[in-house]
Formats: sequence, C-alpha cells, structure tokens
Amino acid sequence: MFIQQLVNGIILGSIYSLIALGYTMVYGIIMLINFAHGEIYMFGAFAGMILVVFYNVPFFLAFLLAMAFAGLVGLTVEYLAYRPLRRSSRLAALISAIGASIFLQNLALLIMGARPYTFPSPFIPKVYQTSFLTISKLELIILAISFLLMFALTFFIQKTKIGKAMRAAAQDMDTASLMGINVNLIISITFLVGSALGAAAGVMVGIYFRTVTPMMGLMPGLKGFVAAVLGGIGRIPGAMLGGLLLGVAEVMAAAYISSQYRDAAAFAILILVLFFKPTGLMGSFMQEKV
Amino acid sequence: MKKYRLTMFIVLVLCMALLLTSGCSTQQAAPGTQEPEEGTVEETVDVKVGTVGPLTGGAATYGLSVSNAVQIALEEANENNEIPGVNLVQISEDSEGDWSKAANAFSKLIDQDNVNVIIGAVLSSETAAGGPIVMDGEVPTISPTSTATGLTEGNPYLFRNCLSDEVQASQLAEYAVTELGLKRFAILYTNNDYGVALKDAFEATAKEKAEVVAVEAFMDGDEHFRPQLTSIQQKEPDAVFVAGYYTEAAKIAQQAAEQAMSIQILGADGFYSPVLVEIGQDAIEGATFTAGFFSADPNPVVQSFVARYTELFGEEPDMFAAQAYDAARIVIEAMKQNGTDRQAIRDGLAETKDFPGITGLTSIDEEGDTLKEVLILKVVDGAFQRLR
Amino acid sequence: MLSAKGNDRILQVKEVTRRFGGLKAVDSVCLDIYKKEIVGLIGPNGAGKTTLFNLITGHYQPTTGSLYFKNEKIDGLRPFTITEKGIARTFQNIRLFGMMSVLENVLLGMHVRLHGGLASAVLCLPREKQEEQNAREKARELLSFVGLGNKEKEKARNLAYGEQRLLEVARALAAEPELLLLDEPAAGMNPQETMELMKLISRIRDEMEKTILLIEHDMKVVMGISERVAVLDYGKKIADGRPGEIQQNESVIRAYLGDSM
Amino acid sequence: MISTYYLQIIILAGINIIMATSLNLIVGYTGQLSIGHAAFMSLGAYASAIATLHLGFPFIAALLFGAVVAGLFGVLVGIPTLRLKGDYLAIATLGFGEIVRIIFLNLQITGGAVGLRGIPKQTTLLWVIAAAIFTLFVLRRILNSRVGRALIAIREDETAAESMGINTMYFKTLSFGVGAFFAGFGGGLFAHYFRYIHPNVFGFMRSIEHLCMVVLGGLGNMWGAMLGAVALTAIPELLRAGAEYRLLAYGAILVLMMRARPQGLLGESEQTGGSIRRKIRIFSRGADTLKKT
Repeated sequence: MFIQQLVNGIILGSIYSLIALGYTMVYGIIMLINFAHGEIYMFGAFAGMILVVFYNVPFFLAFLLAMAFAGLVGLTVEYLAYRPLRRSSRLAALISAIGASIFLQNLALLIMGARPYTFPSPFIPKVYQTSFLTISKLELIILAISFLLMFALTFFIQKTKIGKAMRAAAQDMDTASLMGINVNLIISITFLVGSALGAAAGVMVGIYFRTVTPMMGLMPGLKGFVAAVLGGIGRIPGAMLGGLLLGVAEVMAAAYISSQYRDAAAFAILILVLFFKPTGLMGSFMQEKV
Repeated sequence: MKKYRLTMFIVLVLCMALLLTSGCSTQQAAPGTQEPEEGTVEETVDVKVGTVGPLTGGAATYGLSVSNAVQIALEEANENNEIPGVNLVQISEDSEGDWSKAANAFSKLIDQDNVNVIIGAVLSSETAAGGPIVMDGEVPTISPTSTATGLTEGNPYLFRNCLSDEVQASQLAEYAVTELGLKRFAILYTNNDYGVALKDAFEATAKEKAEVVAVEAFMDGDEHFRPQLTSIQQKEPDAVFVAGYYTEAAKIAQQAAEQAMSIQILGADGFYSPVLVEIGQDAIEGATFTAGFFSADPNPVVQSFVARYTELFGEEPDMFAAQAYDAARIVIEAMKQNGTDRQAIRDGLAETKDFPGITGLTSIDEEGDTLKEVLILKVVDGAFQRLR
Repeated sequence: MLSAKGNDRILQVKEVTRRFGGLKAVDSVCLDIYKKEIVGLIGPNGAGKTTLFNLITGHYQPTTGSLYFKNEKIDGLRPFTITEKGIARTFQNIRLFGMMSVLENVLLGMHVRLHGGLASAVLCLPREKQEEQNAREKARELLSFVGLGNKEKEKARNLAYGEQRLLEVARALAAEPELLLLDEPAAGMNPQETMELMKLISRIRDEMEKTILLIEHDMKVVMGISERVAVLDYGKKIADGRPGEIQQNESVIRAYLGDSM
Repeated sequence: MISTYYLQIIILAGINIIMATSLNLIVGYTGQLSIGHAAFMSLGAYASAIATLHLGFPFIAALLFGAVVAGLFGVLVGIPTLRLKGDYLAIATLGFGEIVRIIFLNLQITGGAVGLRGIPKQTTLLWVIAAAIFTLFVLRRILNSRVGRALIAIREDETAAESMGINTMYFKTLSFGVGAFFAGFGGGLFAHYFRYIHPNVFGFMRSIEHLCMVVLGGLGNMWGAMLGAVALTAIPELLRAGAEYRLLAYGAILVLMMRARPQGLLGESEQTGGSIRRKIRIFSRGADTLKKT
C-alpha cells in the first residue's frame, strides 16, 4: 500500500510541478505572483476539451493547440494587467493579478456555464497490475508527458539562446537590457512558455479527472503556488521538486494521518519546511547585504 | 488636510452611488409575462419571489439549477394565470457560495425588493445565515436543497423541500444489507454538512446490521481521491457509500476503475444528475442511490418539466432543479390557497400536505421539515432505473 | 601602566576571522581601541573593512575569534543588543528611513534610550508624553549639532546627499553610543562638505567625548583627523600606527599601488 | 429610518474597516506580507461565539475574549513565521489560515461542517462604530509612539532598524499580535451580527479580500485602508444590478483601479524614493572606483 500511495502522490505531484513551473518562471523574472495562472490552466483545459469534443481534433494536436491558446491568454494578461504596473510596487501588481484571476474565472463561467463538461479520455482504458502496484495507462502517459515537458523546459532554459537570455534577465533586468537583451520580449516569452505549461497541466487534469469547469483552476492554482514556494520560488528545479513533494505529502497525509486533514497536513509540512529552510528547499541562501 | 478632504469626497461619492443604484434594483420579469393575455382587462399585481443561491463560484452549478427551475415554475403559473390577477416576478440574487454574501442577498430581497417569499438558499450554510434574517423580516422562505439537521427548527418562517439526510441514508443502508446482501461497507464522505449528516446516519444503520470497515473524507471540490480509495481498497469492502454530489461521485467511480477496484457504489440524492453518467461513463454503471426525483417517471407533470427545462437550458434537470421546481410549486399552491401577502404564504406553506410534486408526495411538518417518499435508483446502461 | 591601558580599552578585536565560503574576508585580525581615540581604518576595496564593521556590530558573526566591548564579550549578540550596549554606526550605502521625517530618523536612533511600550502608548500615560517631548528636544539639539537644524520636517529621502550622510551621523549619535563607527562618512561629499565633516567628527570626540572608528577612502580625511590608523589588506591587518608612520609603511604602499610594481 | 439592508452593509463596512486597518498595521506599516488575516478573524469569531454560548460571557467580554485569543495566536504564529521574508511569509500565513479553517471544519465545539448556529444578535451599528473608533484610536496611538516608529523603520529597512537597537523580531511579533487582536475583535462583531458562523467564509479568498482593501486604499495609510474597506464592501453590492456580470466587473475594476493608481487611492507615490536611492548607489560606486584608480 505504501508504494501504491507513493505512486499516487508522484502522479498528483507531477501535475502540481507543471503548474508550479508557470508560477516560478514568471516570479523568477518579474518577482510577481501570477495569481491568474490557475485560470490560464483552466482556459487551457477548456481549449483542449472543446477541440477534442466539439471539433474532433486528434488529442495530441488539441493538446498542442491548447498550449498555444493558453500561451496567448497569458501574453494578453501580462500586457493588460501586469505590464502597466511593472514599475509599481509588487503588491499593486499582485492585486491586479487577483483582479485578472477573478475576471477570467467569471468570463469562463459566463461563456461556458457552471455545469461541468466531460473531457473523455482519448486512450483506451487499460490497467497494469502487480502485487503491490496498480497503475493505469492514462497515469503512465500523464507521468511521461509531465517529465518530458519538464526536461524540455530544462533544456530550453539551459541550452538555448532565449533560455540564457531569460536567465540573464532573471539575474538582473537592468544589466540584461544593457547587454542588448530585449527584456519585454523575454518577459513575453516567459509568460508564453509558463502559460503553455499550465495549459498542459490543465488538459492532463481534464482527461485524468474527466471534467472541465470554470472553477477548476482555483485549488490547483493555489497548490501550484505553494509547490513553487516550497521548492524555492524562482528556481525551476525547485518547482519540480516542490510539486512532487507536495503531491506525495498530501497523499501520505490522507493515507496515514487523516483524510479530513489532508490539506491541513500539506500546509503544515510547508510551514515546517520553511521554518528550517526559510527560502524553500532549493532557494539560495541569501546573505543579507549590509 | 488636502488628503483628508479627498478622502471625505470619495467616501461621499461612494455613498451617493450606493443610494442611487439601489433605487433601481434588478427586477427581471419572468418571460411570458410581458404581454398580458388577450382579453384580460383586469389589472395584474406584481408579486415578487426572490431566490438566493450561488450563481458564481464553485457551487454555481447548483445555484443556477435552482434559479432556472424556479423561473420555469413561475412562468408556467403566469402563463396559466394560476393565481388570478397576480403576476409572479422572480428576483434572483447571487451568494457566491459565501454565506455572508447570502445574508446580504436575503436582506436586500426583504428590504429593497420587498419580496413576498424567498426560495432559497441553496447551500445549508447560506440558509443557516439567512434563517434569522427572514425570521426578523417575517418573510416566508423555503429552501429547496439545504439538508443540514435542524435547520428549520424554531423558525416559523423557514421551510424546506428536500429529502432528509437521516431518512434516506438509513433507508439506503437497510436496502443495501437486506436486498443487495452487502456486508462490508466503506464510507467516503464530503466534509460538509450534507456529507457529514449522510455519513453519520448511514454509519449508524449499517453498523447495526453489518460492518463499516473504513470511513474516509474529502473536501468540497476535491478532484483527486486516489489516496482515500487506496486505503479503502486495502480493507476489502463490498460496497462504498459515497456521501457527496454527482461530480465527485462520478470522479470517484472513474478513479476506482483506474486502480482496478470493482466495487458496488452507493449514494444519496446528490447523485441525481445526468452529469453523473456523462462523467462516470462505464465506471458508474450499477451505482445504486436514493433520490426524490426520477426524470423517466411517466407522470405528465414530470415529463413536461423535464421537456421544458431541457428546451430552455439545454440540459436535463438535476435533483437541485427538481426540488426547486417543487418548492416553487408549493409556494404557488400556498398563494392560491391563502393569498399572496407574506403572512398568508407562510401559513399556506405550513399547511402543505400531500402536495403531488415531481419529487413525490410532499408534506411539511410542524418544524418546517419535509416528509417525502424515498426512491431508490440504479444506473443501468447509462440511464437511471427505478428499483423501488 | 598596562592595567590603566586595559581599563581604557573600549573595544578589543581578538583574532577574528570571517569566512564566506572559501574566502577569508577578515583574517585573524586583532585591533584594540581606547577611549576617546579617533582611529582610521583603511585599505583597498574588498579588504574587509566593512565586514569588520559588520562583525563588530553583530550583523555578521565571526567564524573564529572573539570581540570584547568594555571587557564584555559581544560576539554572538544580535545587532540591536550591541547598539544597546553602546556601539552605533553609520552605513556606507546610506540606510536612512526614507519615508520618515528627519526628526523621526533621529528619534529612531534614540530607540534604545527610550522606554515607551505598547501599553503606555495606548493608554497615553503622562510619562510617555514627557519622554516623547524630551526626546524631541534632544533630537532637535542633535540636528543643530550636525547642522541640520532647519530640516527636521523634511522627508529623509528628499535631503541632499551630503545632508543624508550628516543625518546618519546624527541618528547614530542619538543612540548615545560610547563607540561610534563611521563607514565612509565623506564619500560623495564635495571638499567644502568634507572639511565641515572633519570638524564635526573632532567635535563629536571633544565635546561629546565619544570614541570613533572610521572607514574612509579620502586620505586627507583619515590622515587629518585620526590619531591612529589601521590598514587592512585581503582581510589581514598589515599595519597599525600613527598616520605619519602609516604613510611611510612599505607594505601599505604596496597594498595600495598593487603588486603590479 | 434606514433600511435593514443598508444597515447591514454599513455594519459590514465597519467590520471591514477594523479588518483592513489592523491588516494595514502588519502589511502597510510593518511591511510584513500576511495572507492569513481571515484566520485570525475566524479565531475571534469562534472564540467569542463560544464564550457567549457556552461560558455565558456578556457581549463586551466575549468580544475581548475573542480578540485576546486571536491576538495570542497571532503571537504564537508570528514567532516561527516572521523570520521568513516577503512571499515566503505570505505563503506561510496563507497555509496557517487554511489549517485553521480545516481544523474548525472538523471540531465538535465549533459545529464542524454544519457551522455554529444560535449566536445571539448583539452587534448593532452603535457597537460597530464604537469598535471602529476604538480600533483606529489604538492604532493611531501605537503608530505615533516609539513602537510605531520602530514598526515603520522595520518596513523601511530591516537591517538599519536592527542597527538602531530595534529588536526586529519582537516588534514584528508585536505588530502581528496587535493586528490579530483587532482581526479577532472584528470577527467577534461579525459572529454576533450574523448569529451564525461557518468556516468557509474565512478561507484564503477572504484574506485576499482584506489585502485588496489595504492595497487599494494605499499601503501605510489609515484613511486609505478605511476607504478601501468601504469601497470593496460597497462595490459587490452595487454590482448586484449587474446580475451575472457582477464578478466579471469586480475583477476588471480591481485591475483598472491598480492601473490608474498603483500606489492605492490615497497612497503616496514611491517612484521618486526608488530612483533617488538608485542614483545614490550608482554615485557611491562611482566614487569608489574614482579613488581607487
């Protein structure tokens, strides 16, 4: 049962990781908690569902199109709600992000209605069973896609020119712009990529849990944010680790402590980790400059 | 000093705005009432019926069902001129699923809109917050869906029209043991008043006659039930009683299938929605649950309601809609019998006896609670079939 | 003689080392400071001067070694405790409370010498009022002492640069320290302002009887007012003596002109 | 005679003024980002309700009891979490808030998921006005004292504050405790107005709403926090006319208001401060290099 629960946690955690990546990438560059990320995740899930169910688009194509669509939504939000506030206090931008989140959520509610939509799994259901572990084909695919996307992102950030520019901008935006990096473009790309990853998570959650609703972004959005902080916000490997850890912690709390206190236990672990590592698991230790 | 003046100015402007806009409240006349029937010369009086429920937020789907069903009931009454000289007007207020906002909505309906009767609220917490307000305002209120124990006690203005959690859960437990021959039960409940009441009642009855091997909880709106299901699977029960609503039930069934767990699923009236089968698909096949409403019921009233609802809103009504429709019908009946002022409606509601609703024969007891018969339904080939 | 000197010693830095990773920012430095001295601390950029300040004021903890203030061990104490004991400082990169008024900045410097707490504030005790009034008067005196008498209501961030440096000095003095640490007080000042600052520093020592340790790059200032100068290079103390001696010291000259010679 | 509905909105605005000004002490004046204010409100609400229902406290005593319980929790939570900075503190307080909510959802004495019913209605407009004035008076006294100066100094520059001899941990915890105390006070008024409490309105969205009030009004400005509280209480009610477009408009209004006045309605622009500081840093760096060569 322990191994089964561990695997349950890892699958849930891999989804949290994907959401957390969107938060952490944006945070790394403009120090903003992109509160609307959960809604972008929801938009991605809707886009995927509509393409598959109403237009019969093949699943993987729909998956990519949903990522692209959510990327564009992310860009728009950045342009309308965050860019005008880039030179303002961070809290002003945070409130603007909250406003954007409420707006997007209710926009989806108006357009799509409140009743949950079914997002049928595109794969033939199949379950693999061993004596200690049961896992379905769908879950294996979700795990594979999550890790594939995480590796692709790592490659993108580490090896490509744009990725290097992103890292430079994250280090010091002014210097980066002096070095001839178009900072606005880099921020846009960050939102594009982060939002696309959010949409990927949204589509996968859609098929995993079979439903898409306008409210689906709220809790996963919060959990993704928590995961990002847990790992050390602004740090990409941190987001991956934080997501996995949060998923496993939640599942273990439900399994071995009490399912009533599932989320409470997850948050308690978060606070405990922060108590010992005040900047998250992989956050750099900051020596205060005096 | 300048800052101070600016502050006062803005505060003043806001107050003015508040006063101005509250003058023009949102009265949407139910369609179908715009043109009075030909030949009727007599003046009609508008009687306002308020509804309160979540139209936005996570519980919006339930609130919208209620608001939609009430709209149909009022339209029908207006079309058929059921209460001569009276035109029923619906005023629908949003609670966001937040009971303090629901309390604001109740106050607004009572004081600003001057409604004669309120149908709502939807969530038990909302109705609990509204209870004292409608009692102070002496406005009869009937909740179509709030099942929390004792909600209407000691409040002569608060009624409800829903199955009692205790009754349906204990009847289901009994049926499961005697008719279905199940012996080992697990309970998976949503941690809100609805789920907790069902769990307590089911556990009590099931323990007398059989065994309850596992009790697990989840939160409203959760999507991931694998850890709970894994724990339950370990205990090898014959059946799992899911005390929650249809979306969650369908997901639980799907995720149980995901881990090769074939188990009898039991549930309560919260299961009743076409969404259950849409999302649950094969996994929900065979699930057995209690309900107050059954859309395949040959009763013509049921059929005409289902047809009209589906035509207007593009989906089949769920349990919330059915109960709200009945609640509105009971209100209309009370108006017909007693008159349309607040006190008359209250007395009419209190006297409701054997009302033939789409959710069965309904009587209201002295505490304002409903007595109804409980149906037992089963999912067979993606449709609901009546077992009892 | 020795014991007399021991009693006079206000600060003792004993074999203090501070590492940052592999780097020894301060490397077994010993330094004694005696009452009413003005001691200059010089060295090339990155020599560890500010780090030594931060070690004295408790912002950093020494990796090894210890610090004594009036024969009392102070390493391991938090900065606010050290301030309370009587060491105050200014910052190289001015750290005023920009949104607050000049007067409030000085009142903040007085924080440790005032006693008003939550209860007395809420209850408007007369004692609190009296204390606050006295504090304001004293703060105004200090402001005129450093030459900012007419600026008390302005926001600190709106002061001219040289004035901000002076305000930092006034704020540090407000804590009634026995030892005052000044981190590049003349940086960014014009020659006129620098002259006045030198006078001010002397007056602080003579009239207020403070002991002063200052970091300064401007050799005119250091050599002009210090009675003793200590030189740091790569974290090590390479010289300690009267200004005249230091100017002749070969290793100091080498440190400043670099190994390129 | 004012209608019950208006009275209710005014009372809620009054309670929100208490919530927003007390949060302003923590966020606006001390500079510590907290997203858990609703948790302290719920602690005060439940503690005072239980004091009234089970211990037979008179109203004023129940209110103070709730406030003290919330304040104590503020201190207890503050001690471990206030070491954290910025967003890490924010998320820790958010986590604490969720933990409190879930515990209340599962406890017997709080009515669990059913909520607590039958609290007597004792909060009146007069009480709320008196409570708001009391809160503002106390906060103003604190801010104009040595304690308040220390809090603002911590916001401006924590390291420099510590150098002034300010025990930053002590004062941050104090600020957190006082803020929580008044949040609990507001919670007690809330419970005794609605006569019913359920944990679900004390979730993180409520804390965020409080934060919006403070930022919208202008950080570190008590008039601003009051204005923000009144505005964000009134706007959703005004928007009731907008029916299903209500929250859509609410979200848009938040974005537009921040775009129009990023420093908040009554906040002071921080632009100049930042640029001066940056100039100084460049300047002193320049001076260094000049002398070195």
